Amino acid sequence: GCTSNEEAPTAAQTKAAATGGNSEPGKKVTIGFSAPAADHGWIAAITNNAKAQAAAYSDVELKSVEAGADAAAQRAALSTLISQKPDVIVLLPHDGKELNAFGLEAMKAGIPVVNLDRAFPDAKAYRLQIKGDNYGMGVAAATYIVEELKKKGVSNPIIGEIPGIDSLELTQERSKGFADTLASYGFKVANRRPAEFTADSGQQAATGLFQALPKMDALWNHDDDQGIGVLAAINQANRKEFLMVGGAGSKKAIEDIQADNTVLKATVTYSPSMASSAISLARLIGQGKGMSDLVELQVPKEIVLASETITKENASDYLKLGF
Amino acid sequence: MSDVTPTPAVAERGAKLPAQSPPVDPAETAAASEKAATGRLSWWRGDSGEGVRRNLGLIGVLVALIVIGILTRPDLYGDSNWVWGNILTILKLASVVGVVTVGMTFVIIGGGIDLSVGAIVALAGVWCTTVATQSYGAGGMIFSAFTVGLAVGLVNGLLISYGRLVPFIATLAMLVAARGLAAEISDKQTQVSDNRTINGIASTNLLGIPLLVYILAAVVAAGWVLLNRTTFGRRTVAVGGNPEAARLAGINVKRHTVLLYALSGLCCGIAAIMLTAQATSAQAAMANLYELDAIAAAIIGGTLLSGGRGTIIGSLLGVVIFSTITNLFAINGLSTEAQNMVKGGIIVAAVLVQQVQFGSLTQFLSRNRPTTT
Amino acid sequence: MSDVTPTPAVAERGAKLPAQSPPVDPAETAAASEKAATGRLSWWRGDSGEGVRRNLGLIGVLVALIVIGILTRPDLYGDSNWVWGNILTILKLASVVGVVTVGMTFVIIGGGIDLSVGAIVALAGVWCTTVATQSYGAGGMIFSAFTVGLAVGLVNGLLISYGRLVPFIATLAMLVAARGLAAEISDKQTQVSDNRTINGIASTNLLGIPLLVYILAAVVAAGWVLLNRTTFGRRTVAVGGNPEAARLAGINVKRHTVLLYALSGLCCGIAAIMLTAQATSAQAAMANLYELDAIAAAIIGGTLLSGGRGTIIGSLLGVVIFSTITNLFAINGLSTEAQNMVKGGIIVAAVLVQQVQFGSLTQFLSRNRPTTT
Amino acid sequence: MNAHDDDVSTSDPEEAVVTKAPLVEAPADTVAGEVVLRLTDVVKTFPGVRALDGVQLEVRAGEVHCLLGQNGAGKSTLIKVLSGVHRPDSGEVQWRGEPATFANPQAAMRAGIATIYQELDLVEDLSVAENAFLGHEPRRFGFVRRGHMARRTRQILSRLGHPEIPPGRMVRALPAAGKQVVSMARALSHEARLIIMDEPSAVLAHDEVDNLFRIIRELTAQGIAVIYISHRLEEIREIGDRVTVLKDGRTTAANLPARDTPTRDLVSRMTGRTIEYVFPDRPAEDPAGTELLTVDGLTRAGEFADVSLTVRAGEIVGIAGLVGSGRSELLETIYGARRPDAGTVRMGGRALRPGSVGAAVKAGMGMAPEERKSQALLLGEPIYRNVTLATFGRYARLGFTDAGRERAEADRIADSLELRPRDVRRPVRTLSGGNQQKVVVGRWLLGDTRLLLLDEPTRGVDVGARAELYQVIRSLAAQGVGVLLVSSEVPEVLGLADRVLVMREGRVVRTAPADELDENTVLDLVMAGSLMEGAPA
Ligand SMILES: Nc1ncnc2c1ncn2[C@@H]1O[C@H](COP(=O)(O)OP(=O)(O)OP(=O)(O)O)[C@@H](O)[C@H]1O
Ligand SMILES: Nc1ncnc2c1ncn2[C@@H]1O[C@H](COP(=O)(O)OP(=O)(O)OP(=O)(O)O)[C@@H](O)[C@H]1O
Ligand SMILES: [Mg+2]
Ligand SMILES: [Mg+2]
Repeated sequence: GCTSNEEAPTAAQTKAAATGGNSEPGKKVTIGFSAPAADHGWIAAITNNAKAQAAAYSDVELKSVEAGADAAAQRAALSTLISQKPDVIVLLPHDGKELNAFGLEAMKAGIPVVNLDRAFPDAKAYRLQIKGDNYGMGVAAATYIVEELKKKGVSNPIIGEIPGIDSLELTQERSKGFADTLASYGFKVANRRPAEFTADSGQQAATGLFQALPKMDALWNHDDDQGIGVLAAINQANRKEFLMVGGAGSKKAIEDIQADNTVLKATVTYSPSMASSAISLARLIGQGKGMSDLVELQVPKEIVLASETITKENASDYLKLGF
Repeated sequence: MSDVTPTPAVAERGAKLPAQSPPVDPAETAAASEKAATGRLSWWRGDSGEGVRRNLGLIGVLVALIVIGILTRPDLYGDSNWVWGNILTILKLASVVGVVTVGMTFVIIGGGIDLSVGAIVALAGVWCTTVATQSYGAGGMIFSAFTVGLAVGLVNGLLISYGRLVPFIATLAMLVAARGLAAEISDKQTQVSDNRTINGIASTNLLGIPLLVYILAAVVAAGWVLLNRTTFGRRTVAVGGNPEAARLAGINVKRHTVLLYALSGLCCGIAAIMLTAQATSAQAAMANLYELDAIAAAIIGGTLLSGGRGTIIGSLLGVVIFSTITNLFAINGLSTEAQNMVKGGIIVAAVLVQQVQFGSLTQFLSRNRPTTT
Repeated sequence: MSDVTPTPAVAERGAKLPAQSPPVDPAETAAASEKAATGRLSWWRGDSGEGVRRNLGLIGVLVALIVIGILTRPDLYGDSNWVWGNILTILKLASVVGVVTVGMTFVIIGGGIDLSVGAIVALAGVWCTTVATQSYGAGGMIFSAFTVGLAVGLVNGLLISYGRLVPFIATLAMLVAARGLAAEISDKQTQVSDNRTINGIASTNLLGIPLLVYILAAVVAAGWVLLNRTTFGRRTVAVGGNPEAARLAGINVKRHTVLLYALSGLCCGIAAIMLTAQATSAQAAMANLYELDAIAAAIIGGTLLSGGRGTIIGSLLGVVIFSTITNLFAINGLSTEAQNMVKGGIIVAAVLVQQVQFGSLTQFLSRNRPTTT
Repeated sequence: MNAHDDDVSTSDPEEAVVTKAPLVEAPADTVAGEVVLRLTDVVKTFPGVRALDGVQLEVRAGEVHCLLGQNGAGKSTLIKVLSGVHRPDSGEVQWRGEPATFANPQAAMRAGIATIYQELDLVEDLSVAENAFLGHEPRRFGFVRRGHMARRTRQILSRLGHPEIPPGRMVRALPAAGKQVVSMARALSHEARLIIMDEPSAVLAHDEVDNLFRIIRELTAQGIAVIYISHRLEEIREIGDRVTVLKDGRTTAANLPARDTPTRDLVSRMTGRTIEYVFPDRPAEDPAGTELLTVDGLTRAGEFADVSLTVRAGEIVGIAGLVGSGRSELLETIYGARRPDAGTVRMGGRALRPGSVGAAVKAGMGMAPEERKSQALLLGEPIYRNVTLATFGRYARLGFTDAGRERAEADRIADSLELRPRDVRRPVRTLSGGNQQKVVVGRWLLGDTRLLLLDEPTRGVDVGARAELYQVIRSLAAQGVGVLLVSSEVPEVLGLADRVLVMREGRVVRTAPADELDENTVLDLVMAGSLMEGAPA
């Protein structure tokens, strides 16, 4: 889970390598992997999942470099990676647009690039792109909130939002999806206080938000890690008049939803399991194989993971995917 | 002069001088009359009028911020319950950084700087929320947070004093290393605190005031006494103001420096417990950039970055001003970018206001003095 | 004294003293011979060698880092092509921060500090990649980046000089405000640069060496000349080392301070173009915490945080050391947490090595001197 | 000279009368040149202090005009007004016949006024040449003409008698006297019509002072006017032409002939009373106290070698020597501020831990170091906290300081040293140079110091306070305190000390009771020494 108080968080998110023809050991594949420094649970899960998935294959060697502080540093790290001649590169870029040029270079040099999560604008810059659906997260959260509010018969709801780091494009997309969907029902966000994907920043952002909105009907918090702090703030402020939706789908959040003793009623997924899939598919690309359930001979070019809504009803299904 | 019989010339000057230089400022004359009355200055009055005036300037800035709040959100400020709650919220928000800033103020007055405070808070927080530590209960958690803070501070101090590293570099290295260690210990996960007592620190109120605010008040009071009324504080000022003079006056500058960083580390340990309680969890990235907040608050509060001067009250006011600004933005729902642009302006304005306060006072006095030619 | 004829006593001392103190270092022996010539005790002791020795220490650290690289990845270092490519990678990585650090070095030597450099890079980068600016082509983009950098630097300088704000606070306010403005302009989006010329800056090689490295070299060379060979540079040392003396010598300290921050801003403008070219895009969060990198590099390179002393070469070495460390971690695939812990240690070790270099030299010499009693 | 009557403040009949008398006898040759500078009723106030309160001054081309006055009389403030550092509140400055105001130092320099300030104003990390030409570097297109600058610096240094100082050397590496030479070089690097010297001799030893006088004579021979400030009356007699006396920011006497005015007159105009400029009597018999300090074979490579000495309780031991003879280093090593290479220091028979100031202080030592600003003072802190810097721990209870007691003690010291202003809550920064020095020395008059190490204790201290200080030192000795005194003024060492050590080039060349030595013997020992080396030490 998102707490190290629990064990082997990644086990459920990696796929055992024992089923199907594709898992048969094949040509040896060296995969270069790069993701930003893990300073919070979701990115940590990405790296851990990638490593665990690679370890599950006997024919995969994973060479990972941490991306450093920013896009420029990640480029430098990637050039040291390229100089070690990997067969495929899997990367979660700091920023898709900033690393687009790198993708082009690597592809031109004949190294297939698997891009995770943050899209390259240029289709020639990647062989495969696996994205979470940030905009879709916002849509899902808003849809759930709107439905719940309808059930309660609230006509002019006060809705709060606690995004993550506000300067990131992914935050922008999430907020846009949220705002667009609310707008289609004539609702709007009353106040949004960004946090930094950490519990303490979540607590402080939430405290500020509560001060600004003495009454609230619903709250969307983009990230379950910072949600720990948001829930703490809710507790400390003694507020329970609203419903809260989380984001990403951490184990603790799913447990809270299942227990149904907090204001957290749902969370919309953005699963780090995409890293495991990326490694599996990178291996296939390296070996020139296709996905065995598809008719096509090669791995497809783009996969967008759906953002699902976890509620009390389906929580038990998702528990094993919580990170 | 003392044994000269008053010649006409002297007498004349004696009569002239008071007319030429009227009472300089209220504080000084008050002090002078008190001195005359009791033979010594009153216990509580600081010696440095400047610090007091500067703090008055800061309070002026604070009032201005609140007035802006009232003007922009009259609806909220109309509700006295809300206002009281908001004041407590601001103080609660200020409490963690405030405790860190007290330690930082000592370090800066002592001629150093501590860039590792945020990292120490994170390391202490992570350390005290591991499964193993939590099994010892609240006492064990508090003990381990304090110990970790103190120990890291000691290492900082030793590196700087005896390793002769520049404070900036030593504590920067510690920042990096401590965050790394915190990530290692927590396996980069957010560690939830299950301890009710600890978590209760953030939600307990006494007489309607949050426990966190009491802790802040206690640390500030202790810091004030330590700085202004103890030999430790005097040494700190001496060590920061002129280390060579301090050394030649028999002060053990190296040992004192070690103690200063240890003190800062201890404050971080206290802050770690407070922050962990607030977030009911700890992680390696927590207390991000608190070093910047603490240094900025201390400097806005009048602490000289080069050491030798500063006040605890000023630092506290600095922290409260920053959290009032944040609060002002929150209740007005400003977007981050607008917020940042306005914040830069407010910081500049705040410092300028302090100076105008100064400048005008002295100018006013010199203008009022009858010109003599 | 200078006209004393060598009596037996002098001859005796002349014979005795050298035996007691063998040639200490070239500078000192030179002084000694001068002393013999003039017959009076020398007026000085070895001096400016310190900067040079410090830089030698830094080169030693660099060599040690490379040796560690060779030991840990002999496979890679076996390939001379790879080694050359790796060196260029390190230099390319250093180039942007390097340019920023040159400006920062001037500001710190001049007694200030500039926390806004990262924000200026971001603002200049965002400004020059707006659709409107891009429509003017590469020239327009470069012009606007330089102008924005210069203008923001000027504002910093004016606030500090004439607004009498503490540099730390003024540039902190600017940091916040400039990032806010950059977010506003870019609407928090990453702005892609479509300009081939600009993007080409990062991918062009001349004689096998990346253009970015040439730019870094040019800025460093210009900085060196400016600091060491022009009145501007010499006055910078005076303004930082002893502002009162500079003022008494008729230097316009305020105007000079403005120019220093403007220079730093201009360097940020150059860096913005380089970084934009590398990322083929710009956004408000780019160049995050470059201020810390630049300050740390300058200080590791021997610049005094309190001003009045520092070298451009030292700062360059500081930047290169940091990027070599990053590279070392990358080729060894270290995890961030291990990386951070090790990095803290390396920083401390690097500074200690420089000191041992110093200390041991003098100690070694004094040990070798036969004790006299 | 005839204008002089109007110059002097007429508000004080008594003083006006006194100033008239010597006028008549003023030799004509001292007033030859035209008047280049005339100050009328100049006033300058600082917050709470009226530093200049109607000053008159008249300086002629080719003369050495001396300014006399007690510490805090306003001398430095006056010259700062002249050099464009401060702007006067009121009054008139006439420069070469024209009314002038100097908005900044550059303006004053351009007008031809160069200044050597009381506090060294050098940049440590610039070279000698760069310091000499700071602010007006010879340049081409913004580039410093380094060769040209070095050549001119070398010329100036040769003219100053110090061709051995390399222009490229960092100023940081020079001792105090060398820095003074560089300061002078800076003044000479301008084409100045008037050169102002604020206590230039305070950090110079005897031979250097002679050298300085030679240069001053050279300057005046070229028609350049010099304003010279010093607390050493004998210097003023030797070099000065006319004297103007300041007291409490006002001119109390103007244009007295420097050579002929009786000392008594000068002193009474400065201080408002007469002071016997003599040293306190030595006790009739030798202090037979127990041995307090025993230094044995103390050595620090390159600074001093094999120094052995003793100080008994109640004894004043003086150390004479040239600048650079290693006296300061010796004192600092005894005090534990530097670690010796060899040798021991014992207090009352017990060896002190080498290199530990704490141990020395605990054993009862106290030291007033040589450089007050960098080594002794917290400039921003109030006077009383500076006075009690070494002793506040003793007045503390359980670690809590006792500010009232500290202020009371500081008040006592301030009284006994005639500190002005007397308010001990003022920041030390605002004190005049000499008063700052009193604070430094006063620090060790508190507490139970058993051995006092004084390094140039009277540097920059005026005659009145100097006499007080001598009294205080003598009475401390009478109470059984041992004193080890370093001074570059030989008469001071001879007059105050019971026993004198003469140091040259890091070695003690002679130890003798003070009354067996006279000034010339000591000077010979100290300087030309080589011929005397064989003499019994
Ligand atoms: N910057 C300042 N602020 C406040 N007071 C000052 C300042 N500078 C000088 N004073 C005061 O002005 C008076 C004159 O000082 P000044 O330095 O001119 O004395 P001085 O005659 O040079 O004495 P000394 O012989 O000790 O150098 C003193 O009372 C001093 O305390
Ligand atoms: N800054 C310095 N760097 C190197 N050597 C120095 C420095 N200052 C002094 N010395 C050397 O130390 C020795 C003693 O110097 P110093 O001038 O302090 O002696 P002193 O007898 O105390 O003279 P005074 O106190 O009159 O200035 C000399 O050999 C001198 O060259
Ligand atoms: Mg003076
Ligand atoms: Mg000396």
